[in-house]
Order: sequence, then structure tokens, then C-alpha cells
Amino acid sequence: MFKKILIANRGEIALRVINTCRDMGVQTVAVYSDADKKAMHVLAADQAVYIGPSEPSRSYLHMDKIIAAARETGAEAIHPGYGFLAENAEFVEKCEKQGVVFIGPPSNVIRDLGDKITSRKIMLGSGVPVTPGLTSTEADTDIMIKEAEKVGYPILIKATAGGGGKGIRIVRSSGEMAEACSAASREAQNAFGNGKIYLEKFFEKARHIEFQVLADVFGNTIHLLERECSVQRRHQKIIEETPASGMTPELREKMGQAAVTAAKASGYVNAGTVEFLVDESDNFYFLEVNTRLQVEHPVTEMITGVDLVRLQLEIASGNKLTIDQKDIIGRGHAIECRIYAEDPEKDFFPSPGKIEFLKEPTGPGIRNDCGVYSGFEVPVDYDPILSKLIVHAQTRERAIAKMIKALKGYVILGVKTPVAFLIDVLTSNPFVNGDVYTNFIETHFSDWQPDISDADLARIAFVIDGMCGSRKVIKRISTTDEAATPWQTLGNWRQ
Amino acid sequence: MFKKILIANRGEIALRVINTCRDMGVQTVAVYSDADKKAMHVLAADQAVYIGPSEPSRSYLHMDKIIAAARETGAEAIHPGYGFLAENAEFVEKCEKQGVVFIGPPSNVIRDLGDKITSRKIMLGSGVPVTPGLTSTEADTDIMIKEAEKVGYPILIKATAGGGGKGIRIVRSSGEMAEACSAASREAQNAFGNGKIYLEKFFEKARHIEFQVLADVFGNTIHLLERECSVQRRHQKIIEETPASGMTPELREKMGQAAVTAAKASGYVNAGTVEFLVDESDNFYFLEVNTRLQVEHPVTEMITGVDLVRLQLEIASGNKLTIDQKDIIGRGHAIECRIYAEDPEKDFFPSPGKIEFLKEPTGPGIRNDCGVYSGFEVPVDYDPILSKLIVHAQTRERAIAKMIKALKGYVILGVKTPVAFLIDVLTSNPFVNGDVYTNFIETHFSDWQPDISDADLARIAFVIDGMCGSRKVIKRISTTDEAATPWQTLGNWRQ
Amino acid sequence: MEYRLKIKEEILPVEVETAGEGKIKANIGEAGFDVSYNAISDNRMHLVVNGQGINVYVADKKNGKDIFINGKSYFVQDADLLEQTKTRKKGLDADPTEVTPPMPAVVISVPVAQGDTVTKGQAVVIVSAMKMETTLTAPFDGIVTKVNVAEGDKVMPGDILVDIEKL
Amino acid sequence: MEYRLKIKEEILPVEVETAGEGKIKANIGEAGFDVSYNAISDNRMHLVVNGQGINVYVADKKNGKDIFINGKSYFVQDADLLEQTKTRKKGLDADPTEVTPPMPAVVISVPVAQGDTVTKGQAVVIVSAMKMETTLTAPFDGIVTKVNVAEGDKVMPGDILVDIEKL
Repeated sequence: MFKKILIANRGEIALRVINTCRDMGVQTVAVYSDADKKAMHVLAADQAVYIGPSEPSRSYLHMDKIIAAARETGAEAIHPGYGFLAENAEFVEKCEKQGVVFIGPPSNVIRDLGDKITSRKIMLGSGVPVTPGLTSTEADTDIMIKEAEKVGYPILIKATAGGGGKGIRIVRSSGEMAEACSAASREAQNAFGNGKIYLEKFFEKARHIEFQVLADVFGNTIHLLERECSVQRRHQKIIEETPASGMTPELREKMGQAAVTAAKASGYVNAGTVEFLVDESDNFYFLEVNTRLQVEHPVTEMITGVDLVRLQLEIASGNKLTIDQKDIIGRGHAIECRIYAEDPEKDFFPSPGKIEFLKEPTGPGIRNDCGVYSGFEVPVDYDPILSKLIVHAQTRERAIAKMIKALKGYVILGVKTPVAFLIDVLTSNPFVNGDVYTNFIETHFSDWQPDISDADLARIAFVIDGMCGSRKVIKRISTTDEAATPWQTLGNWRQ
Repeated sequence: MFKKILIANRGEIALRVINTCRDMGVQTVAVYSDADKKAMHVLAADQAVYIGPSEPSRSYLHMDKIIAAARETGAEAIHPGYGFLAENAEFVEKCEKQGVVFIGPPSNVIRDLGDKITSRKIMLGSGVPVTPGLTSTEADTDIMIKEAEKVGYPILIKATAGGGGKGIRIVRSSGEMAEACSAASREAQNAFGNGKIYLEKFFEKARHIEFQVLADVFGNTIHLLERECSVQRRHQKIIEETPASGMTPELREKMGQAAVTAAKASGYVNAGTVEFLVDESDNFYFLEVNTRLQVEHPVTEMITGVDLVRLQLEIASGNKLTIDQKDIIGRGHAIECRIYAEDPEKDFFPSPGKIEFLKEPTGPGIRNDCGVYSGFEVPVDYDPILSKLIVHAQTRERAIAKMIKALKGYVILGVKTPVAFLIDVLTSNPFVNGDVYTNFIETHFSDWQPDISDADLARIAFVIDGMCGSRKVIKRISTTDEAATPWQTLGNWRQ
Repeated sequence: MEYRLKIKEEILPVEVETAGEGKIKANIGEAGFDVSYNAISDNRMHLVVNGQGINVYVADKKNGKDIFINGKSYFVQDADLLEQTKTRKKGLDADPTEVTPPMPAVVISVPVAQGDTVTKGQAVVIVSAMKMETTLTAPFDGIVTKVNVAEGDKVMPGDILVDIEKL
Repeated sequence: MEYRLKIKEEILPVEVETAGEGKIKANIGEAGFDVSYNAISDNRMHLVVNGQGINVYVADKKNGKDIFINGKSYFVQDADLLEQTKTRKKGLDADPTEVTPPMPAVVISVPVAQGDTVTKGQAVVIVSAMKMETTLTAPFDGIVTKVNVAEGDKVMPGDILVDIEKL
């Protein structure tokens, strides 16, 4: 096992990796940019190396700086987290050349699967069903329009690189194609440094169901059951759970097999996720393989009792998987809610700023993978994820109740969060009934406004807080000026 | 199911019960004394009823006030937690008479099992092996001495009522008998309102292993595996775990059967714990039944995935157990450390006072059942337990590592705690090897002193904190004067 | 004491009288509230309102307080205090006439130059916050008289990114 | 700057010089420390000491600070400041001659009365804290001149529970 690893990431996922390293006695090196001098991953690691300005391209995406930091500190391996360089084959090659172990699949596997075109071809070749659409990338809008007409609208423009909901646009008619293509391409270029796009069929009503896979260097490949990730806003998951509602043992068996086949066909090593769309008739289509630890991996850990980061390190250090498929048994039900700095009342618009106060929910069956703290200034430069709240209970019904309870005790002041929104989603009939599809939020919550049933109490609390107010004083460390609330100064804008 | 229950307790266990009630949608009523006006259970409950002065006899032990509070608030049932009235048959009778459900066994079962003499007779009658000793209570020191000589020294003086390490004395020779009897009796009188004592054989080197049992009103009785609770100071458990080290499937089967037999023989209903001593040849002896939720119940919950408080409420409301013995499967390993306000450098002497700062450890597999918060004044009037830190991991080795990590991040300033002591115990070879017996702490840690390897860093931090010091100011709510550190003003005393 | 407190667009009068130590009576419209309160920490209060315990978390913000109750956050403002500072802000609130970002952001591109004629709704600056792009558009037909930012600049709400002279 | 800092009974000199913003150099005996620091909250600091990150938590106490590092708490005192207040406390520290509880406690019983002759070590007051009983004993042979407490009283360290005149 490694003695020391570098974590080429920030926020909650850097913390998550550090956490397991501490359990394993592995030393940790954090890297940080100007915006992150007081970030939580810097506080938590054994060492921290400054790698440059806040702009991702000059710090967290700067491959040479990161590899140099690993070499200087004697870190034997790099854990990329998700996002940033996690699925960057060039980075993995650089690591390979410099003798630093990359904790993830080999560069060629990342390249093949990261290119959605190649991955679709691999899957087609090994008998895994894929979504109808292009099998080549395309820059010419006219050709895109022609292809879209073959597949039939609506279609989805997707970046061939990356993930995380970036570089995606739904197109419902040829007139929208040009702008959608250029927006998706630009977003992809910014997010992944690669603006190539293609198209595939868009399913209006489908479930997003993915399988966690693990493969060691000896060819042992297993899956760790499914995750249901249909509830998404702006094409980005916001609630994930396992088991999936409506999943039958037969379908699980079939999809799990397909996931393992997909992993084997691509020569997969380490932890990965095979994503599928499942239509209303339980037909499933390969979407992509995420060649990294997934944001929503904790729900799998909660029901299987497995520590996926530990297994990532074990596999990367050349150890054999000590569990096989029959050891993977789900117990109970787990749900994750992503807590972003964003405003659900305003189309989930980002809400950076200072966390004035944070109180994390705690209790049996509650886990909060959190990357911020009271007083931390959430930078404008990075993804808006603050934390992930995960609950585990014996049944789905109880898990929902526990999640609602936990959310009601999750106090985050200073930035906007979707906490109240999530409570309403979890309370809604369609969610409770398991009627979740990728269009869930547009269908049921597009005009969501918070219920203000406790507004009277809030007014009373305002008065009482004023009466107790002398307890609050300016503190020396609160030197940062409070940012104005965005919506007070709302200019003329559109997304 | 009940719509509303009253919790006749305080501290972490009241919070624990409230937590499950929130999951279940059951309303909660707290009760509190003068010392607890700002206690965490008061903050957490839906309603709170003031029941009197700080002295337990005038508040938390005052049966009529508590039952009146339940009736006034419309609470249909009372959860007693542990300690206070949890094993008081008279209280249960009063509840029964007043039409308030007591969440626990019927009064006659509590009376039979709470009287250790009667319970020993019941077990002898049903074939469960018991420790050698008296089968009647005794107030006469001379008779005690005679009986002790029959059994052979060392013997244990025990209160026939109660538990929690109160009213217990080891006696190694007849000369110590008189003082031990009167001290044990007085302590028992204060703690349980009953000063009766008896004696039984004291095993110098034995394991304390207990089985969780559950029984519904329909006669379904199951056990939920064992807990190893050998690591004790002042006859009170401080580290508990499950599975027990050295437990074989055969012994587990035999002891589990004995536990179920013990429960059935006594007509047991609800959650209870059958305690055994296990000697070095794996002979086991019935010690007692704790007719309540046990402090250390969380380790059982962690490995079985069961919520014991939920099941207590289900059983008390007349529902049938929906799980049977074959559903009880342990997964992984769980350890609990009790965090008391006490000074491990000074014979675990109590350390009441204000919690100046509290930071609870968090992370996957970490649970902290906590009853205090930053700024809370820990009263002198009640048990010193502040919280229970519980970890769950795939193996014992990993659970130990996780617990050490969690303890290293468990910041409690203002009162003394055993955190540093616990880290040393968990790191020690005998603990790591599972060589745990009830004399573990006397044997290995009687002269424990904290290692001060970071003293240089502490000195440097002192200087730097002074340099940053202007950030700290007197706040309005910190009106309570800080208590002097006990050991600065140490008078002439002996325990 | 009477307060006029604003949440979202609604201003309601709140009548408050003290009723012993740590106790008040409040009236909002027809509803009456018997409240006792305890300050638990700088940001936390425990209220008992008509017998029910409620935990409230508070943070001071510019011109108001963020108040968290039971999973929901309310931005509460004192309407009387607000009116004193109203004139200064009125123009901005009523009808946006300036190109300013809705939140702290980074400029991605400026597709117009000084001297350009723009039409209402035309993209003039593209900014990004937390990886999400926002296109700021011309609020009316006009001529770009000055571009105040360049690619990579960090900008704040209130910053005028592009000056446009109305046609 | 030189400090003399006490932990338990050990007083060590600590030499400190600033080395740029948020940085100091310190020497304790032979050991040298390059330290950079960040105040994270009122009670938390993050230090980097010779390249290693360390989280430190601090609370002010009477005459010192409680400092938590890596699972261990240190009570650190400034020895120079202590010496200034030493005379007042000296008598008590050196040789206990008073019957006072070691921690806040409740009186359980007082087995002596005014006028009683007591011998050194004899139980004079029994107090209880957090359910644990402590017997306070006579510090020398003497006569009880006054009993200052009764059963049920709350008592604090420093309170003289029983006056005893030395024989």
C-alpha cells in the first residue's frame, strides 16, 4: 500500500478521499489555489502544496504543477477525485511517464471510454445495447441537423468528453441546433478543454440507472448493484438512491451483467460506473462509463458496507480484489441529496459567497460528506457542490423520512441552497411513489416556490434576535466583506 | 403507533429517542429540571415540561410529576431511557394505573429481574447458569462475611436494584466488608432509592459479554447477537464492541439460546439485555438482565441494521415483531467509546463545567450520540456521560483505526474527557489482540498519564493564539462564570 | 412596539410586547403568539411558541437577517429601516438599465466593442459563475460607449460591465 | 520575544520571531520550528509546522488556555503571568489546610458537628458530583469550630465547608 498520496482535487471529494486515507494510515497531500488557501481540504490533509491562481487551468487543471507537487512531497500516487483531471487521459499518461501511480483506470481505457464515440463502438461490439445516435463527432451544424432527423427529435447534443451535466443541450427542432451546438461546445471546451460534440436520441421519459463496477489488474470484475439517478436539474443529478424503485431482481441481474461486460470489454481497471437509460418498458441503453469515483458513490457504500475509496487504493497499489460478486449484498435503502450553493427559486442559479453559519445534521444512519465550514468563502471559480447528505434506513419509506428530518436540521446560512426544495421533492407524491424519470423536475417542480408557512415565526424570530442582538460582535477573522445578495442587484440577464 | 410520547430522561439518551421519534413522525415531550433549562433534549423535543429542581429526586425521579406531564401534554406513552426511572417497577405500575403506556417490560417483570435475587432464582430454575453467590439480600455485615467465606474471596458486593456500576464494591478480605457494604448500600440508596445489597463471586479475569434481546407481547423472542463490554473503569463500561473478540459461532449460539431462554423464563417484553460473565474456559454465567435500552445499544444497531428504539415503540404499541431470528445477521464490526466528563489522570474523577468548545467527529461509519453542545454547562447533578462515539467498519482492525481517527478529531474543551486515554487503550497491544477482561484497565492502565509528545506544538499554538487573540470577545450569552479547574484548588479528599 | 417586517414582497406589521424575562407576546394580523426564548449561541435561538419548541438559526445580512426554521430560510427585513435607504436603490430595483452580473462571476467573453450598435436583448457580456455561463444582454437599443471589462476579470453585482447609450 | 510556558509542571522557554505575514519561527530548546498559521474560527487555527499541517483548537481558561492537538488536550500557562498572581494562591497549592471540594459538588452528608474533635484523615463532609461520592477529610487533628454547609447545598472548589481549628 502507498505511504503517501496526493489528492488532485478540492471540496467534499478531497475530504472524502482524505478520510479513507486516515483510516488506512496513508499520508495525504492536498493541492490548492489562491481561492482555496483556507479551504477544508487544505486544513484536513497532512501536507498542502500551493499550485497557483484560482482559475482552474492555472491550478487544479495544471497537470505539470500537480505532478511536480506529488514528486516534491514524495507522494507515490494521485487520486483525482471527480471532475478536473479525473478523466483526462493525457494527465494519466503524464503520471505514467513520471512514475506516479494514477488511482484510476489506465490512460488508454480513459481515452476510449472518455470519447463517447469510441465507447459506444466498444459497447456495440460486445453486445451491450446503446442509445441510438451518432457514432462519430460532428462540428457541422447542417450534418447534425440531418442526423437528428434520422434519429428523430428530441435529440441531445453531448460533449464527447467529460460529464457532470456540462456541454449538454436538448434540441427539439432544427432551428435550435446552431445555438445549442455552439453553447454545448463552448461549455465543453471550458469544462474539459475539449469542445467536440455529437448527438444521440433523447428519451423524454426514462430512468437514469447506473451500476458501480470494480475491476482489479488481474481481470476480476464485479458490480456493486445499481444507483437510481433520475432526479436531475440542468442535466445534473441532485437526488440519487439505491436500490432503484421498480428494479426487479431479473433486470438487476441483466443490467449488472451488462455493466460487467462493458467494463471487461473496455479493459477496465479500478472503480467505474456504467450508466444506462431505462425506458418505460424496462429496455436499457448504455449511456457512458464514468471512469472515476462517482459523486453519488456513498449510497452504494451505505447498502453494501464497502469503502470504495479504500478499494480504489487497493486496486491501484496492485492488490487483488478480496471480495467477489456473491459478497455484494445490498442492505436497506440509501438516498443522497446534493447540497449545491444555488438558488432553486431562480432556475438553480449559482450562489457563491460566505457560509455565515453551518450546522450539519447528525444521527444514526446520517452521513454528510461536506467540504465547507462556517466562515468559509465559497469561491466563484469552481463547481457549486458544498456537500452531499446521505441517509441509510431499512426501507425506502424510512430513508425518505430520515432524509427529510436531516434536511430540516441542515442549517446553511449565507448562500442559497436547495434544502427547502429537496424537502418538497422528497415529500411529493411522485417521488414517494418512485415515479422518477429524468424529466422529473421539469415536470413537477419547474415553477417551484418555497412554502412560507413559517414566515410569521421568522418575523417573530427577527424581533427576538434583535432583542438578544448584543451577543453578536464583529470578529477579527470575519474580515471578508459580505457579498451583496445577487437578487437584490439583479441586472438584465438570461441564461 | 403513538402520536406523542414523553421521554423521562435527559442527555444523549433522550436525544437518541427523540431522533427515532422524528423518523417515525411521533411527537416528543421532554421534561427538564432547573439545571437543564438549556439542555439539548429540551431544545430537540417538540414540547418541554418543567418538572422541578435539579436534585433528581425532585425532578427526573419524581414519578407523579412525570406522569402528570405526560397526561397534560397528551403523551400516550413514556420512554424512560436508561437510569432514572427506567427500571423502577413502582413507576411502571403508576403508569399502568394512569393509562400511560410504559415503553419497556411490564412492572412485574422489572420487579422480578430488577431484584437480582429473584432473577438469579428464575435463571437457576430455567437452566441458565448463574454466578455463585447469595440468593437472598443481606444487611448484616457478619452474615455477609460468612457468605463471602463460603464463596471465596474476592467477592463483589452488589446492589440488588439498579445498575450502571453504582452500588458495587469488590471485597478481598473480611476487614473491608463493613465499609464496602455501607458505601455500596448508600450509593445504591442515592442512585436507585433502594439500598439493599447482596454478594456474588468476583471473577478476576472474565469477559463481560451480553446479548441484546427483543420480545413482543405475542411471545416472539429473539436475540440480536452479543456485545463485548469488558473494558470498564470503576465497574462502568467505557468501550463496547460487537462481535466479541474470541467469540465462536458455537458459543454465540449457546449464549444466544440462553439469553432467549432467560427472557422467556421471565416473561420478558420489549428490548432488554442479558448480561453474562465468560471465564477463560468459555464457561458463561448469568449476571443480570437490564430491563431497558442499554447505553451501548448502538453497536448492535450498527452491525444488524436495526433501529432498537423503533422496535421498542412498535412493541410497546402492541405490534408484532416483523423480524425473526434468521433476519438477524451481523455485518462488519462496531465499537463504542463512552465520552464522560471525567479526568482519566485522576482516577476518572467527574469533571462538570462548561463546554467551551465542541467539535464532533463526522465521516462515513462514524456516529456520535451526543447530548451536549458548545456553551452548555454540564451539571454536577447527573451522570457524567456527554456522548457516545460509535464507529462501524468491515473488520475489527479497521474499526479500531477508524475510532482512533475519530477520537483524534473529537474536540471537547472546558471539561476533562477520556479522549486521550481511549486513544491509548485502543492503540495498546492487549486491546488490539482482543485480550480484554473486566480487569483490563486496572491491569494495563492504572497509572495512565497522557503522552505529551505534542507539548511543543501546544506551546507554539499558545503563542500564536495570543497573536490572533483579538478575534475573541466576550459574548452576551457567555454569562456563566467559568468554574475553576478542580485540580487547581484540590483540597484534602479521598474517594 | 410595532415592527413592519418584509419577507419576499410581503410587509406585515408585527406587534410585540414583553411579558416577563425571556418572554414576549406578539400579534401578526389575527394571529397571537405567546413566545418564550433562549439564546443558545451567536446564531441559534430556541423559541417556545404557543407551547411548541422551535429552533431558529440567524445570520445577519446586509439590510436584513437570514432566518432558518425547519428546513426553510427566510430573508427578513425591517421595512421601516429599508425605506430610509430606499431612494438610493430605487432606480436599480425598478427597471434594470445597466449591464451587471447577477452574482459574483468571471468574464468569459465580451462579444461587443466600443462603438457597436446593439439591440435590446443582444448578448454583450458572457460571464461564468461556478461553471455556469450567463449571457448579459443589452437592456435597450443603443450604442456601446465603453467596455469596462475583459476576459478573465472577476466582476461583482453592481459593477457596470458595459456602458450603453440609449438610442 | 521569549515566553516561558508551562504544561503540567514543566516550564520551557519558547523563543519566537515573526517571519512575514502569518509566519513565525520558534525555538524550544534545540528544536526549531518554521510555522505558518491561519485563524479559521474563534477556537480553531490551522498551523503548518515544518511542512506538516496541524489543526489546533483553543479555549481560554482562567490563567491559561486549553489547547487540543490530535486527540490530546494541553493546559498551557504563561509562567511569567502566573508568577505575578502566585502569592495569592501559594498557600492553597502548597499544603491543603482547608476542607473544600475538588470540583463543583452537592453535599450528601456532614458527619461532624460544631465542637467535635476530629483526627487527621477523619471524614468531615461527603459530597457528590455526577453521582460519584467523595469524602472530604480533616487535614489535621483539630476541633470543628464551624460547619458552613448542610445536606443538599451546592458547593464549589474554594468554598470552606467546615472550619477546623488546629490542635
